[in-house]
Amino acid sequence: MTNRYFLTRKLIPGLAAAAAAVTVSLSASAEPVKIRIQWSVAPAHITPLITQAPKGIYKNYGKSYVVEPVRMRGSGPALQGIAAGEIDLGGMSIQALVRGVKRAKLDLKVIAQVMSGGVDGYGSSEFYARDGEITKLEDLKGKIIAVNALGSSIDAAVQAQFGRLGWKVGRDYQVVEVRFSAMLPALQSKRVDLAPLLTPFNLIAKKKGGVKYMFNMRDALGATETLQWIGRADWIQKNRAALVDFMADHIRFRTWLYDPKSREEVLATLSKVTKRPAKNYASWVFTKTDNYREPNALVNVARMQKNVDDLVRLGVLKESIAVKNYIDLSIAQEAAARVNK
Amino acid sequence: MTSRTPPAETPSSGGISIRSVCHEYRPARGRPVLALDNIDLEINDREFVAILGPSGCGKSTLLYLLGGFMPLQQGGISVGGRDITGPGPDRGIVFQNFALFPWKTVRQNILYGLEKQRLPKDERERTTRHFIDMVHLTGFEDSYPSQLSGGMKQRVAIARTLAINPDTLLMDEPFGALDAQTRSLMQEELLAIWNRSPTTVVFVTHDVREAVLLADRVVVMTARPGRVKKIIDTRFEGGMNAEIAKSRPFLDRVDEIWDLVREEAIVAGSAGAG
Amino acid sequence: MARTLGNDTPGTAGHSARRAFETFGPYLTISLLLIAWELASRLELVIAFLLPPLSVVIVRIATDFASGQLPMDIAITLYRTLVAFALAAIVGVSIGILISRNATVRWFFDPLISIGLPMPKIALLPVFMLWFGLFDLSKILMVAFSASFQIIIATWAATQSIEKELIWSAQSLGASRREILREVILPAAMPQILTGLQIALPICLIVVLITEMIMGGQGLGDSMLRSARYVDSPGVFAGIVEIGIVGFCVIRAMEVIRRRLLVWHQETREETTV
Amino acid sequence: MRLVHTLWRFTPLLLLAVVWEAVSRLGLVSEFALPPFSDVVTAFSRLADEGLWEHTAQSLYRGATGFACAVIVGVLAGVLMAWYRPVHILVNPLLRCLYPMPKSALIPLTIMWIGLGDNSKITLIFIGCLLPVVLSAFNAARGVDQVLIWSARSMGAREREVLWEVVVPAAMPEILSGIRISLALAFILLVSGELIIANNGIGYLIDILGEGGDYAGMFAGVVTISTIGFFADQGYVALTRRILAWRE
Repeated sequence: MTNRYFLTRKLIPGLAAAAAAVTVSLSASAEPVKIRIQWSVAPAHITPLITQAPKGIYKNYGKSYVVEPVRMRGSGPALQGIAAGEIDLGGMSIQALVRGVKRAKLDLKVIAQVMSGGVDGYGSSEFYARDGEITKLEDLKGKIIAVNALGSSIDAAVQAQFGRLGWKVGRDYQVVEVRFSAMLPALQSKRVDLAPLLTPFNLIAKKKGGVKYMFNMRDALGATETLQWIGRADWIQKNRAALVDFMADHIRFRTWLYDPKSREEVLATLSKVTKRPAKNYASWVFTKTDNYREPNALVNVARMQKNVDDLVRLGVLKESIAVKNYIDLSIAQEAAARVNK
Repeated sequence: MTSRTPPAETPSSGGISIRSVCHEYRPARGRPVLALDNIDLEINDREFVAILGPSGCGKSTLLYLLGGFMPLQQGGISVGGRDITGPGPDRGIVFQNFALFPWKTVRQNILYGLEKQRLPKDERERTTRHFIDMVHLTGFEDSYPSQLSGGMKQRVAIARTLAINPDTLLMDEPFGALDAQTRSLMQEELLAIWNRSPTTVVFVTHDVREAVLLADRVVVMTARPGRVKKIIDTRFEGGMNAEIAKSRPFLDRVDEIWDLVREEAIVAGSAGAG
Repeated sequence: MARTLGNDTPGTAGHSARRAFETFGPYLTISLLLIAWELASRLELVIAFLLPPLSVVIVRIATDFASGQLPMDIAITLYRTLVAFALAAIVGVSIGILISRNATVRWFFDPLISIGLPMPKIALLPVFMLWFGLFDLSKILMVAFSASFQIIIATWAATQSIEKELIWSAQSLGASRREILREVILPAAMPQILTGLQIALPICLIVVLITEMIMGGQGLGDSMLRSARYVDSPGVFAGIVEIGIVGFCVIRAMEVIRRRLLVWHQETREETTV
Repeated sequence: MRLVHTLWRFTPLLLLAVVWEAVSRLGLVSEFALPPFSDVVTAFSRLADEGLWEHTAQSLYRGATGFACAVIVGVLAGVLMAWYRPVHILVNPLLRCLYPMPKSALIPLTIMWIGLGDNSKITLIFIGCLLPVVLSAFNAARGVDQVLIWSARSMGAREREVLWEVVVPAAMPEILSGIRISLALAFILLVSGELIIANNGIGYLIDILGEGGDYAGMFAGVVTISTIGFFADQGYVALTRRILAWRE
């Protein structure tokens, strides 16, 4: 009877207990507002660093709000998460904002800047080709171009740059999706002919040689508002007070990130979050080589509107919006006033 | 339910009445095959009847119908005066391929039917022990069927069926897979058991000598579709014993039935070849 | 087989209702689901972005079909699936049989298979991409690699469970090693091998779709990826429906093939599932 | 002697590691795509101090829960489908549509109904593991020798008793091999489920390491989960052998 005994006395109760565990739902929210923020890649997104910040920076953390970083790849799931009320803020691009408003018919508001590309004096995503075979842009005719995601800012930059030569995607060149970390090997093994190399991959590539710098995001699109925190207008309105507290703390956090005195601690925190050695970041992260992060997390409305117009002109976006209707700077402004007073 | 304490006398269960039974197999594709054609058969209470016939004549089908495993398509079957509606422990069956539960030990196999009778635990244990002893499997109680020889498995199957003390015993070539020696021992054993507590037995076989040896009457069936060709009385004066089995009348009876079966086997063979 | 246990007597009052249920039952569940879907979005129980109305999705599918985009995507996805499946089947069955017949091969593959089976093989996609490019070849090889483990295990288990007597009897009839393989081992192992293949085929389809979703390059997965990227939720849900339909057809086809190959097996009398 | 035997058994894995190391060191493939095995070992020892086990435990919890539910529901569903035709008629079309669906394609639906927490990942693992169990339980229950069922019934077993005392044990060998497939799938699914949405777990770790270009770390994660899967599989096979002791 061993088998029967095993089934009835051990296996079934064990499984039943496990099954019961699934049904136990997450406990209801506590007093402070829980702000669930979506992110995808660190340190472009600084969201996962928030919960690792030293004590004293997020002063109101646990009092009026708590933050839960949620990692979701891609703006599609992020928008779904926002629509379903499963996340509160998405770290998303302008394209995602426009599509979220126009296609998903969500009432969205941008409340803070996360990262801007191609800003004067700061770093910008760079595109590389294999050295020797391709010397100028025209050599890329009929070639394969790698982007991180179709419809992304990188994709838009490629379309903008080749658009100047009168080229069309599909007809004059092909675009394929390759994840950022695989860009360099894909380029080296001749699987693609042009690829964007984010820091630190561009630094590695320069050191090893074999690749040739072609252009950067700034050449293609000028300065762009690359990532911002976007949430549902009603949710933002309802939790405005908590958000102001959070933003005030977050502005302090940004100062800490860029403060030379806390450099070691910042690198250690980043290393802990990304599980990568700090030396990988030391030379560039949160410096002028890196993308630009507005100290007060304020969005540049004019720059964003120009981005949208450019993307519509390029055909990357089908619809346009007047971005000022979808931006709420008051939270960041109020927070900045409180911190800087 | 009657008492299950062996070896108790079984009260009369009444005989079996098979009236105009037809049975057709309907495969998913292809033409339906008539297996049994208008079978009429009366079997008396505590009578031992053997059914003989060429392979494919529907002997097993008839037995399965008696067991209530397959729905009756046409005609009627009653056991002890009641129409059968499905399988039940009043009719014990021994299958050709033993049908032991391979995941149960010898003891557990025999116990299973007794558990289904909702007997008290100590009675179940006692009965099981008794039947294990009876079929000479003492020492193999905790073996799994896969560890037993064909003859041993067959004995377990018989013990399992006898243990639930059915009013009627249905046996589908139960000794078919045994070697001659074991077979002859089992035949003797079965006769002994039956003599001690006679029950109605329907015994399907293709061994003429076995049929004549064991049965009160032998039913010879035709080749497909199966009909009753002839019913032959095979009772001998003074009951069956080793002496009679060597006697002239016995051998003549066997020869007589052999001729009947052979005729049908030839029909079946030519139909098969055609 | 279990059905025979029910009172499946033809001609009774419940019979026609049963027939109707047999015919229309399979569509009942799906239809109810689809109606619930349409209602949920029409009654705005969920916002259209999260669940666009079924009718919108159907219109979308029809448009894609008319434009030739959908047939093209299906053809590409199926082409990759079937080529990869054929590759996995050939490699998997061969290795599975070699393992069961040769101790050295078994020694070599046993731990590799054990560790490869639960490995998240999709993590190796970058390696496949760099070795075999971004297009069909890398996808097909990735898929074949992912699916072959299941087939090896199924084949190995199948050949192991063949009764020795079957092989011995073929040997005694003078069959050569190769003949035994082709005429005894393969047919006897076929039901279980086919079960392995039945499991592997949907895995192939799934992995094809996943590689398309990750690497793009046309096909149903790629079109779902594009829809997701451009926040086109009718497109995403059209993709889910299309995959469901294509998958259903692929599985059905596999069942038909299974039945054709296993006409001799008892299970062919019954319908198979998934 | 036993040790030698075990070592000999695992020698092919050692060979694999050597080939891996060689392929990478000789530059047959970019070290980004396939870092040398020795680097992976180094990365493993580093990650072991940096929360590898916490992430793994989190994933295993999800995997185990989803898998356990799949086994219970799958065996039940498969056997009932084989036994009661209406169940088969109603459930089968659903399974046929779900089976070949990449479970990640269902994420838009799970976000809506189940949210983003552990339960969404458990659900995807559950669905993914469910189908092989159902398939094997169904096929096995259907293939149970009719004579066994008859003999139980002739001994007075009721329909439900026949189901649990005859059909299920008789189908057990095939059901157990279906469960083995699901066990392996659970390890694959717990990783792939976490690649898209997760805050922790081995799949999350593999993904952020890969995204950061730490391929050695990523492979360390893959090797870790594969190794755990390997031992789970070996353990399962040993357990199966015990449960099916009656076969030999």
